Formats: sequence, structure tokens, C-alpha cells
Amino acid sequence: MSLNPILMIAVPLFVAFSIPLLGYIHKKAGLYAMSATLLFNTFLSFSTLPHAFEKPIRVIIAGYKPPFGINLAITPFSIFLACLISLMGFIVSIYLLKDETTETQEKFSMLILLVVMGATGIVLTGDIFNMFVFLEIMSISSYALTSIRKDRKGSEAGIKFLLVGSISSTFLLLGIAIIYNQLGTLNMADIARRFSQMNPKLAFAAVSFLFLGLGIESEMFPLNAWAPDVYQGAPAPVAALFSAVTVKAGLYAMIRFLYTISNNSSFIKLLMLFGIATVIVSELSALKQTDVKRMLGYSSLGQIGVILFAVGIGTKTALEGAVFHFVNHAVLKATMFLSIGLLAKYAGGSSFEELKGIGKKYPFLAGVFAIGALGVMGFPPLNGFMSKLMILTAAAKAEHVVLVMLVLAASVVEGFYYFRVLQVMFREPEPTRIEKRSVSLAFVIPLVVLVGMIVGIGLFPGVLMPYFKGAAMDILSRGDYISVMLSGGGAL
Amino acid sequence: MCTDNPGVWEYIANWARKHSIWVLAYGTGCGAIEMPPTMTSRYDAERFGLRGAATPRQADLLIISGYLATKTLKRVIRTYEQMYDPKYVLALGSCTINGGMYWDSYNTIKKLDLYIPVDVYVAGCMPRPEAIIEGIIALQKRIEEGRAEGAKKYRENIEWYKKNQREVFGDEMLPDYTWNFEGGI
Amino acid sequence: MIGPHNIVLIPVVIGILAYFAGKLVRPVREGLTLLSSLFVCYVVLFKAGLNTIGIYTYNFSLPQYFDGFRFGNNGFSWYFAVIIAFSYLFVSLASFPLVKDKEYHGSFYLFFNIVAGALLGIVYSRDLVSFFIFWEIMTWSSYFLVVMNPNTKGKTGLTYIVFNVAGAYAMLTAMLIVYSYAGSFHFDRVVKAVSLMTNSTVFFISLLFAIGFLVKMATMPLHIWAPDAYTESEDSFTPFFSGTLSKMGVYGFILFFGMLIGFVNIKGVYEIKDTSLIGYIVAWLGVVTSVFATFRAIVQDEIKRLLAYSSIAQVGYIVTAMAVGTALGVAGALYHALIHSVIKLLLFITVAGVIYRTGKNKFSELGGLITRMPLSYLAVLFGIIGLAGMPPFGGFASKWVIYMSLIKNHYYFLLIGMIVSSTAAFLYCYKLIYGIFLGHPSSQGLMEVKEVPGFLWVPQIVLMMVLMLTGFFPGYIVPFIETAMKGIGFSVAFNSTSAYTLSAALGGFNGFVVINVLGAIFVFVFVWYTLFFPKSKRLHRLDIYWAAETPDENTPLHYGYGIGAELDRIPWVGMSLRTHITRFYEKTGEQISGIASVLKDVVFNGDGQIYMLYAILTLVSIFLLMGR
Amino acid sequence: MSTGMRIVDIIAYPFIAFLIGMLYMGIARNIIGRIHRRWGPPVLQNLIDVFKLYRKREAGSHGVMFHLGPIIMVTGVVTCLYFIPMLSDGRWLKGFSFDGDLILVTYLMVLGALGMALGVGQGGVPFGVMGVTRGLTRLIGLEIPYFIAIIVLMAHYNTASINKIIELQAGGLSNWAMFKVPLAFIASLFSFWGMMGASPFDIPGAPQEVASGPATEFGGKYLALMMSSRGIFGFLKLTLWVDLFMGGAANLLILVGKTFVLFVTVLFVTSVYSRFKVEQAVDFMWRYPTIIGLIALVIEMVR
Amino acid sequence: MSYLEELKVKIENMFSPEKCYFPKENLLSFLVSNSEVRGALSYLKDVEGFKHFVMLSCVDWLEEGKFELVYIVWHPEKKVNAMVKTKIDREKAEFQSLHDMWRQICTYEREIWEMFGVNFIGHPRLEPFILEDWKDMPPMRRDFDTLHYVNEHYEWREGREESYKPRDYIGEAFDEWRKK
Repeated sequence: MSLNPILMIAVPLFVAFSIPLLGYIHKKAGLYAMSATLLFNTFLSFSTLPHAFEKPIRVIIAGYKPPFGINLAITPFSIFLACLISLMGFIVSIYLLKDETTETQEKFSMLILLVVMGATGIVLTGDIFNMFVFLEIMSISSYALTSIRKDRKGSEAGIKFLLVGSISSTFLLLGIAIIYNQLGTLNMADIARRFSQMNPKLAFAAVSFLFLGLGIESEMFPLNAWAPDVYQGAPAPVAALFSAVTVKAGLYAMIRFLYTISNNSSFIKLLMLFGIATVIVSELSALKQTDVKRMLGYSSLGQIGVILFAVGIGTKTALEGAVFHFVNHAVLKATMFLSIGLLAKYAGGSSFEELKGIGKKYPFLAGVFAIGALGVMGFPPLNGFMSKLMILTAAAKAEHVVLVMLVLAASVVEGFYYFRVLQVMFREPEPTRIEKRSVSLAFVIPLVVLVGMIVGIGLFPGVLMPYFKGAAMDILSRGDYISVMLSGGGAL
Repeated sequence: MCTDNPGVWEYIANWARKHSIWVLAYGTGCGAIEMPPTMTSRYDAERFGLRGAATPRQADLLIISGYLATKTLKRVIRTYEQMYDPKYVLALGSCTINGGMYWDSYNTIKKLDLYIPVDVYVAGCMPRPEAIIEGIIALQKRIEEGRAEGAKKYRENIEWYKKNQREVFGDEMLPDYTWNFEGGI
Repeated sequence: MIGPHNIVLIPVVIGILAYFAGKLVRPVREGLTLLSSLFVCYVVLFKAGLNTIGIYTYNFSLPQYFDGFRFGNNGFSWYFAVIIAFSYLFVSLASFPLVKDKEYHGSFYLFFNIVAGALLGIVYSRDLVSFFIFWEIMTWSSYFLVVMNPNTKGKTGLTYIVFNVAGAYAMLTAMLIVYSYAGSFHFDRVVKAVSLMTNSTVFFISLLFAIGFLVKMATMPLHIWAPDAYTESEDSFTPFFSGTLSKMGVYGFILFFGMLIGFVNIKGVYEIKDTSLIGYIVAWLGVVTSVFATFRAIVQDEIKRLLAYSSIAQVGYIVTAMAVGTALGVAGALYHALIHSVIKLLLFITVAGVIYRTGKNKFSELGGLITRMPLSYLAVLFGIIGLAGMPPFGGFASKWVIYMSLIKNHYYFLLIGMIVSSTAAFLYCYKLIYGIFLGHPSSQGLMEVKEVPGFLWVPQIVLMMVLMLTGFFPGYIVPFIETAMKGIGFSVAFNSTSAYTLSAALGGFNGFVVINVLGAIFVFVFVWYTLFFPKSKRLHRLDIYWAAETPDENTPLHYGYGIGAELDRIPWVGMSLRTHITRFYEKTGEQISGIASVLKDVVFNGDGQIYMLYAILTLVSIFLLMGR
Repeated sequence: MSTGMRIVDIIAYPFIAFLIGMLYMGIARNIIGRIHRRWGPPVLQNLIDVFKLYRKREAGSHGVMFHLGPIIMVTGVVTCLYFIPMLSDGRWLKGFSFDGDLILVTYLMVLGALGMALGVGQGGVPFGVMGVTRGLTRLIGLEIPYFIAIIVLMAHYNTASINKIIELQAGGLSNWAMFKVPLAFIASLFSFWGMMGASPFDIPGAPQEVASGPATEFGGKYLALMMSSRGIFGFLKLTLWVDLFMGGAANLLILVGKTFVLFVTVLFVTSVYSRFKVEQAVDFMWRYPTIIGLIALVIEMVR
Repeated sequence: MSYLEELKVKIENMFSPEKCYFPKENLLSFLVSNSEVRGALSYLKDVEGFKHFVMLSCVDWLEEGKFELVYIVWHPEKKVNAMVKTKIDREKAEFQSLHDMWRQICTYEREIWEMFGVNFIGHPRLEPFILEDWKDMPPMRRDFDTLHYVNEHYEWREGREESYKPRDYIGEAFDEWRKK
């Protein structure tokens, strides 16, 4: 392992702040730098992946050993997510090369880098406060990204995101403060080890505060009201990034906290119930939407609800399904948002009227959107099906038959509104007011790659299966996480 | 087998035709009111094998019962042409013979057999049922002797009939598909 | 090499290939589809034939609980595979001329091939997940074919997808429950697990499976999607749709209720007249469907809608026959499934040809085509004789078996219900052939119409031969049915010896003697009438008895198409025509969208303060709920 | 029973039915005449009518199907006749009844009518189509009580073959099906009157309304064929009812006797009742005869 | 003073009819100008109660060159008839159609149109009624010579020449015969 995983955070940070300088050399240099760093990040994470799967790696920064110094805890689950985040970030960055909505490239690419760096940081860090810091970096840069276009909808969404985000960070801070004054340490493994010694009332308070803070970040039912506005307000590539990256980081934090740190089973059951509620509410409210981007926001909430439900079940197969659904959700939502972004740009808006008959004018883009839709609905040859099936089989094994029926009913509703959009796109007569413009290569490559991933994973799920098994084992085995992190595994 | 030579087979056929005459239920004039009494209990024409037939295709006997306006004549000719070969016409009342009471009317025809071949005329300004049965018996005798060949007569001098008809109808003639055919199954 | 396990891939791969290759040179699509259908027929008949009983397992290195897809073949799946393969061949042949110049030419062949592949997958799959996968693929690819021609209502597609997906998910829930008991999806493990289940779970599972399959077979309460979907789907796909797709419901029903769950287990739950409660209810649903759908079919003016309702009614017979679960009943269901798919293929292909040629699809606009389209007339004539169940052709044999099964097991009232609908079927059969071919042409254009395109002649003639074959030798199919029944573990039902006769419980009949007597008399009378009588005159079209008037060219003489107008004056029938179940579904639809709009306004109402309020409220509720 | 005798037996089968059928129709017209206090036609009148129609010199046809219509009608009726045994004992006049059963006979009865309907269709006369529609709608009404009756029979004797039913009824008046399942017999009688085209149910061919319905466009030789098939059909139904409910007939004389008794019941109904409308006919048939049939069925199921 | 005399008085001062007299017992007849016909009839129908429309006929006054249209109505309770007459020009014979008051007037007007050639304005269906494909002048007019038409179009049966002249036996010839 030639490079130290810490570079995954260090390099984006360094480049992010050097982008304004690069702006003088060449106007577009910032963008190319951004995608270069993200490519480096992906390469680095994929190279450390096999090592981390053998034995979790503990990276010491500045010589202080835990529980004192800040260190990175690279466990199979975290490195897997890091790969996913950086890969998605890289794909979105290619898309951004040609996207002209970014009025000043430096600020935009810097923010993107910060978001990806924040997410990677959350995923890799072993220190709870460090996670909070990365969370702050990520959310602040995503507030800025939401209102990057300075149009009415964008800025309004940004403000709402800011308000709710600040609530979530205050709760997080409160929780961490309680833990810190009780246990005196900030290292996750150490907290996990001595969590039971805390005074039960305060422990409960800390867990509920953190549960709530992370709940907002991972778009749980009562707390996710901000998400649809943000997905609609933010420009399409940004929305794709959010659904692929930021939410994943939030979910990782929630899982890491509930399973390894507090291991509080009643909260896990609560998470399951909230998951189901998210699925039902978001699918139903998507029914009445007339704007496709907002509808996609709701359906992404629905998918996250399914993930939360799977995590909430807690059995090994459920977690494997959850991790599989992580990947699928990221890939599918990225495809859908990117393709709808382009379609909206060419059709001049993303509501049903504007998109009438667009399928005949831009068959490729609408086709990609259709494949994404089929995948999200979980139709067999595509990837959504296998992960949903694994989650449902796990739920059935855990005797939650009623909940399984609820999820399936919700996906029937989902089928209804997705096919309604497809019918609007493909069956209406060709719109005369939209003239056909050629789609530039930078947009086509990411979409082709994403579609390749959808169909590939769908047909051969076995390829990724060992990674899901490893990640699920890592989440469940709380004991050896603590032992490795404290006793110093691969000392670096 | 069905050649027209008056062999034994034809004799039996004529016997059958004599005893089973189907009357077309088509009252053209004031005589139509005489038909029910001839068919019901008192006079009972069914004894002679008479029976009502709903359509010209099934009928053998066409009874013209009274004066014929040109308008009705057109329908009568079409019906007559739709009937099948051994077909007979029984004309009741003096109006069919020589125009009768309407002898100088611009609208009624004066001589029926100018337009369709008539087998038996029954005079009377509407003959009573006994007279009608008398006419039918006379018709049966003609059939038995094989002289009731109205269809053949119509077929052979069709031009003459059509000329007379054109005189009355002018150029508003009936379509000619009801009388000139080619073969076919 | 090619066997039951990977026969699925051929049509699917060729479908995708055809779509893209067709973009360069258009006729490649027809060629490839024909090639694939011929190859599939060859494989089904010879390679994956009766004798190749084998289990092939694939596991894509999936997690250990999911031990791979299994494919296999036995008499039962072979029986349905033959139906699928040949209908695939005939419909692809028929679709070549009909879809040639349509703009959705490419996507038609793509989805048509995928559907055919999915059906083969369903028939050959030996484990629940692969069964469900191919069931889902069938659903969404047939959805695209339903929605394809642009001049249809959008609502049809949506109702189709909602019903079928809901049915599929009901089936999925039942599969998952079975899996949670059996620990594996493979059929043999499932059979063992079901026998250990408690009564209530068996009842619940069979209810869910029943819903899944009844939706596909369009039985009464769940049939809303069927008439519109059959009528508005692409003309050349409808034969496949109604002829073969509904038979998948039959296959699934018999497979799950016959072999997997086993009628004996269901019977153990709640028994009524020595059959299971569910079976009895479903049987009654079948009867009610056939009666209602038959009367609905009679009053239709659109040709395809009439045939749609008639297929719902005929499948209703199959449902009744197999639901009661007797050996003879299932045999009758299998026999009628074959006959019905042959008839529906024949009728829908011919009707598609007629619509293609005349451009009209209503009875009131057609008429008098017998002189212009003699072969189509013969095809529809054979079709309606089969549909009405008349003796010389196969339709009678299969109906006879169903009647025998119902009488033998004392389900007399079920039988009376079936009699009502099968007698009323004569009306819509006559309306079908009169409306299109007999009577007077309702517009002059119909007189210049040519015969249906050449490609359609092959399926028409072959299907007519099949109908004749099953009619003259009713016993010929019996050995195949018996191997199929053994495939699902049923005992032998028939006791007919030779291919000529068909005899079961209470009696029997000799199809060969029937046709000989009919033929002899017909020939005798025909010869006597044509030679020994005066040649009859060829009357002109308008030389008819018209109460002494003279009809001219444009007097409307074709009002025979209005058959069924007097039905709503008959008290019972009128009432059945007026009751509509669609109102119930529309109300539920409105309820759901009502809830959705309430949710949207309450939860996502768009201003930040409310979101913050929700966050705090959840915190408080967690404290109250969870705090000890 | 050498093959020669068998051939004669088979050829004679339809002609016997034709003659007796025509005789009955002639007698019917005479009796109705007498009821109307008039002489009425001679008994052989129908035969003369048919012979006259056969000897008609002309006939018109609208096409091949029109020509085939009456031929199919006769074929259907005669085939159905062959599957009903006329005599119960001995080897004569059994037709092919061993190769078919009750359900086959029921469907063959309708085959002729459907073939005829096709011919009427090509005839192109709207009256014809209206007649056919009314016929088929009336059929829905008639078929139900008939089928309930034969279900009761099949359940009672546990067989569907007519010959076996006759055998089981052998031995004296008491165990005729007429008395064994009386209600079923009554229900089937109603549908018997209907199928005979007797007066309350003769709406399809009503001369005043639809100009003799299906037979409107058929003249000459075709009408002859139709009249003879109607005669055979009448006799066919009579023998079927005798076989099913009156224990079959040992020889021709008993057959004529029993069928005549049954035929007289038709006459009483015909000459008294006026014509039903189509929906009244179906409604009537689904009301009283069906209820009687269902009661018989319930009794049968209980037994 | 029977009901009819009262009516006569009322009519005289309302419509100033040219002639108003009782042609026979319980029948009042009056001649009014063209424009007053509709008024008179509606008065009789709605106010007086002459609900039943008996018939409409046309009299051909050849010498005066006039057609006389006669509308006869009947009072069901009082059991009396009223006759409204009007004279229209013979050459340019046209009159307003009253079919909206009673529907059956249509048929009468149609027949008069066919037989006399009076054109009724606003009539829904003026087409040949009894005389299909009639090419000649309206036959009921007095200047139409039926005998000439019959001789021209029809052919007499031979042997039917009048064995006696019917006109000889009418009028003075008949008295003479009776005297003998």
C-alpha cells in the first residue's frame, strides 16, 4: 500500500483551495483539476479496498495513538463507501465539464471538491468530532451549491437546507458534548468500548440527539421535508451529487453510530419504523407531483426509506441488501438526475407540459431516463430488483410480513407515477417548439457508464456480492472494530 | 329430370301444385278485406290447400284485389318478378278487368293483363268469398291442365310487358335485376 | 447445449439484436424474429422434448441463502411450451405485413421477442425467484406493447400496469412467506415446507397466489384492465396477448395449486363439498366472470372489444374447471386452454388482417366481405364453431370434458352457470361473423378490399387444421394431457382408449363418427341439391324482399350488427349489463390520491419553520416514547 | 344384422322421421282447424306442400353460403337424429347412438340452426337477421331448463349415454323417468314446447313482424329443404323426450303412440296461447321452469 | 240565441268577414281575407275551444281565377262546426302553412300542393304523395281533362265501347224515358 489513505482527504483539500489560483492560468483549469483529483481519489480508494477487506487499517495522524490523537478507521464498509463516493463524484465531475450553468468555474468546482472530500472524510474518520467537522464542511458547501444558480427556487431551497442543516448540527454537537463529558474521549472505538459505563439517562439523551441529527442528514421521514425542495431547486448535476454522495455519508454515520458505537437495539427498531414511514409518505406524495425533478426527489426519499428499513431489520442478509441498495440507489439516482437535467435544459423546464413528447425528439436521453426508471421500480433484469428482493427476503425471514406488503404496495404506487411520466414522454406527439440539438460527448460518457453499471450489476450481481458480505460483517462485528482500532491493527 | 314435357312426373307435380297453393299476403286494393273471411271458419279456403305466405319467394299465388294506382302497380310488378316459376295471378274485381268504377281516372290502370299475365279474373265490385273460392277452383282446374304458365308467358314476351309498363311509368322504370339473370349456384 | 435452461435467452437476445440491427436495414427485424421463432419451435419440440427431464442450476455466486436459479422440464411445462412456441411463430408471421410500415416497428419487435422469451422462462423455471423474474419481465414488456399505438387512451396502460404489478407483488409476498418456511426457493424444498405449514398460513399463501394468477386470467373482480388492454394493444400483438399470456395464469394456477401447495393441503384448511374453500370461491368467480363477460361481449360494437370480453369469458371456464381441483377438471382446463389459445390466435389474427385491409374496426362500418375475403371468412367460421363449442371441431371436445368433470363431482350449480354463458356465446359468435362478412357492405369502399395479406394465410390454415384435428380425433391430445397431469402429480382422468373417442366419467363420444356422419349427409344432400334440381338464379345484392319497396345503393341494409340490443330488456341480463365494478376501483383511486395530496400539503408544505418544528416534535416524541 | 341390412336401416332412418314428422304437422294443422271450428286441411297437406316446393322450377340464391345454409340445417338435424335411438330393443333403428351421448345431442340440435343462420346472413334481408337474433336469444331462455333437466337425469342414472338411460327405465310404467324425476320432466316440457317453435315461443318466424324470420329470402327448393328439416326436427325432439322420460319404444307402433301423446300436449299449448315477445319468453323460461328444475336438482342432490 | 249565433256576432265584429252564414244547422261558415285566417283559427282554437281540426280542402273557382281554401274545425263539447274560408289567386297559388297549429295539416297541405299546385310556404315536406313521378299539371284542377289523359296513357279493353251514352240518360233524356 504505497499511498497513505489520508491523502484521500488531504489532496482534495489542497486542490480545492488552490483552484482560485489555477483560475489565472486557464479559465477551465479548475474544472480539469477537480476531475483529476477525483480520479486520483477513486484510484486511491480502489487500491486500498483489498487491503482493508483483509484487515481493517488504522491510520495514525501526527503520531498520537488513539484514544488521544485523531486517526482514520478504514474498515471494509467505510472503504467500500469511499470508493462509491469518489467514483460517483468523478462521474458527475465529467458531466460538469461541459455544463455551462456554473457561472464561475472556480467557486463551483471548489465546492464540489469540498463536498466529496467531506463525505470521504466522514466515511473514513474514526473520531466522532472529526466526523462532525467533516459533516459541517460537507453541509455548508452543499448549502452553497444548492443556491449556486442564484435563481429564486435555488436560493429558497438553499435557505431551507441551511435552516434544517443548522438544527441537525446543533443536535449533533449536543450529543457529542454529552458523550465527551461523560467518557472524556472522542475516539469512536473508545466510546464504543466504554459506552455502557455512561449514566443511562444521559446515554439515552446523547443517542437520541445524535439519532435526530443524523436522521435529518440521512433524510428520515419526519425530518426530510427539506430534501424535495433541494433536489428541485439545485441544478441537476448537484442534485445527482447529493443523492449519490451526501446522503450516503449521512446514512453511513447513522449506521456506524447505531451499530458500532451505541448498539442500542430499541433505536434500530425505531429506525425501521421511520424507514417504513419514509417509504410510504414519499411514494404517496410523489403521486401528485407535476414536476419531474421534484418527483425524482420524492422517489429518492422512498429508496432511502427502503435502505433505512433494511438497516433497521438488523439481520446479516438485511444489511447486505442495504449495502447493495446503497450502490443501486446511488447509480440509479445519478442517472435519472443527470438525464432529466439535460432533458429539462433542452425542453426549457421539467414539468409534464414541457416534457410532452420529448422521448421522440431525444430518444437516447429519454431512453436512459426510462432505463433508470425501470431500475428504480425494481424490474428484474436491472439492478434495483436484486437488492429490493434481498431486503424483502430478509424482512420476510424476520417475520415482518405486513411491512413487506407495505413496501410492495408503495412500489406499486411508484410504478404508477413512473409509467405516467414515461407515457407523457413517449406517447405524446412530437413537440414542434423544441428543435433537436446534438448532445455533447461530455454528457454522453457519464450516462453510458452509469447505464452500463445498471445493466451490469443487474445481470451479474454476484460480482459485488463478496464486498457486500464483508461490509455487512464489518457493521455487525462491533467487538473486533473496537479491538483493531485500539490495539493498533496495521500501524501506519 | 325436371324437363317440361307433360310426362307422368309433371302430372303428379301439377296435382301437388293444385292442392297446395300459397297465397301471398299482399292486399293491393279494397278486395283485401275479402281475404280473411275466405280463410277463416265459415268459408275455410285452407280446405283447398290454400295457406298464407309472408314473402313473394315462398308464394305461388298473387291475388290483386281491387283498383291499382300506378304507384301500387310498380310494387306489384316487383313482387311478381320476385316470385318463383309456377306462379299464378288471381285478379279480383272489375277494376282490374277494365278499370271498373275508376274507368276514367288518371291514376288507376285499366287493364291488368297488359302489365302482368293474369290467370283468372273474378268479376264483381268486390266478389264475395264464395266467388273468390269459385275463382280459386277455376285456377286449380287450370293448374291441373297445366295451362297456368303465367311465368313462361311473362318470360317469353317480356319486351311487350316492359313496353306497356314504360308507357305508364315513363322513364322511372323498375331496376331490371329482378328479371334478367345469368346462371349461378 | 440448448435446453430448457437457456432457451429463454434466444428470443430475448435476438429481440435486442433485431432492435439495433433494424436501425440499419429494416427487414432484418422480421428475418431475425422468424428465425428465432422457428428455432424456438424446433428446440421445444425436439431438444427440450418430453423425454429431457432434467434440472439445470445456475447460481451467479449469490449469497448463500439464494441457491441459484433452477430450470427443468416435464410433461406439464412441455405442454405449455408448445402452446407458447407455436403462438410465437404464428403471431410473428402474422405481424410481418401488419407492422411493416408502422413507426414503432423497431420497439414492437424488441418487446414482442422479450415477451416470448419471458413466457418460455416462466414455463421452464423450477424455482420461485426465476418464475417471478420472468413474470415481471413479461408484465413490463407487454405493457410497452399495450401502450404502443398512439391513438389509445393513456389510462389503459396505467390500469394495466397497476393491476398486473399489484398481482405480481401479491405473488411475491406469498413466495417470501414460503421462503421464510422453506429456507430455499426451489420447488422441491417448497413442496416439503408447505406440508409443514399451519392451516392459516396455507390459506393466506393460497389466497395471495390466487390473486396473482386471477389478475393475469382477468377473472371478474380483477378484470378491469383486460377489455381495454386487449382492444387497444397493437393489433398483431393481441392474438399473443389473449391467446398465450392469459394461459400463463392457467399454468401458474395449476402449478402452484396443483403441485406446490397441493390441493390436498388447501383442502385441509376449510373444506366445502370436498374441495377447498378457496377453490370453490374461485370456481364461482370463474362462472360469474363467464356469464357477465359473455353478455358484455354481445352488446359490443367494436370487434376487438367483443373478442376481448369473449376471451375473458372463455378463460372463466378454464378457471372454474381447474379451481375445484379434480383430476378431470384440471384435464378439462388444460384441454380448453389449448383449444382456446388456438381459437383466439385464429380469430385475432384474422380480425387484425381485416382491420389492416379495411381500416375499420367496428361492426357498424363493415359487412358483406364474404365475397372479397373468402379465406378469412372460413377462418372466422372455424373460429366461431370452436368458440361456441360446436361438435365437429375441437371446441366441443374440451367443453365436453369440463362438463363431465363438473357433473362427476356434483357441482351442478357451477355447471348451470356455465351453460347460461356458453349458450349465450352463440349470440356473439354469430354477431362476429355476421357483422364483418355477411349482410350488406355498409360503405362502397368495402367492395374493393383485397384478401388479408399472404403471411396471415399460413397461421390461419394451420390453426384451422389443428381445430379439425382435435375435433375429428378428440382422443389424440389425451396422452399429452395425461403426461402433463403426471408432471404435476395428478392421477389419470380419462378412460378413453383410441384417438377417435373421448370418454371420461359418465359417458363418451366418438369424434370420428360424428364428422363422418356429418360429412356423408352433407355431401349427399349437396350433390342431390346441386345436380338434381333446376340451377338457382344468381340474385342481385339488392333483389331482396323489402316489403315490395326497391332499396337503392345507399339504403342502410346492414343493421344486423345491432345484435344484443334486446338484451337489456331481459330483466336479469339487463341488470348484469348495468352493474359496473369500475366505480369501486375509481373510488379507491380517488381515495389514494386524496391521501397523497393531504400528505403533500401537510408534510412538504415548503416553509423552513415548519420543518424545524417537525424536527423538534420528533425529538420530543422520542423522549416521551422511549424515555424510561 | 348383415352390413346390407345395416345400410338399409341407416338410410331408412331419416325418411321414417321425415314421414312421421310431416304427418304430425299435418295432423296438427287439422286439429287446430277443428279447434277454430273449420274443416282444416287434409292430413297429408304438409307432404303435398313439401312435394310442391320440391317441384318448383325456379329458385334464387345470393351466394354459396346462401345455397349451403339449408343444406347445413338438414345435415345438422339428420346427424342429431342419428345419435338418438328410435327403438330400444332389437337391433333395428338405433342409428349411431352408441357413439355419442346426451351432451353431444344437445349441441348437435343447435348446429343446424347456426348453419342456417349463416345462409340467412348472406341472404342480406334484415328481417332474416332479426329472426336469427330472436331465435338465438330465445335459445338462451330455453336451454337452461332443458339442461337442468338432463343434469338431473344424468345425476339420477349416473350416465350420459341415452341407450343406458333407456335400459335403466325398463320394466313397467312406474320406473319411467317421467315418474322418477317428475319435476325435471315438467321443466323439460316447457323447453320442449319452446324448441318446437310452438305458438307462445314462435317469435323468430313470426309472419306478421319479421316476414317469417330466417326463411324470408329462401324460396322454392331451399324452402322445401327447410320444411322437411323442420319436420324431422319435430320428430327428433319427440323421440328424444320419449327416450329420456318415457322409457323408449320397443317397436315403431309404441314409438308413434308415445310421440303422438307428447305431440298433442304441444297442440294444446299452441292453439291457446298467443305469441311471447323475446324478452318475455326468456324471462318466462328463467322464472317458472328453471325454478321447478332447480327444485328437482336439489331433491336429486339430497337423495 | 244558440251558441252559434252568439259566435256569429262575435266573429262579425272581430274579423269583418265578407260572408258569414249558416249553410246548415250547427255549422257556421265565414269568408275572411288571407291575412286573417291564422287569427281566426287561433281564436276559434284557443279561445272558443274548437280543438279538433276536421279537414282542409280547396275549391277551384276557375271562372273567378281563384282557389278557395276551406279550414273546418269542430267543437267537441258544443258539438258544432266552424268553417273558415279564404280565396287565393289561381295562377300564383301560394299560402302560408299552418302546420304549427295542428300537425295533421301537413298532410292536407301536401295533398293540395300535389293535386292543385298550391305552394305552402314553410311546409316541412312538399314532395310527391300519391302521384309518384307525375309529369303532368296538377290533376284536380278543373282545366285538367282526365278523359284525354286516360286515352293518351292507358289502353282500353276492346269490346267495352259504351253500349249507351250515360249522359243521354241524365236530365231531359231521363224525363222523356220516364214519360214513355
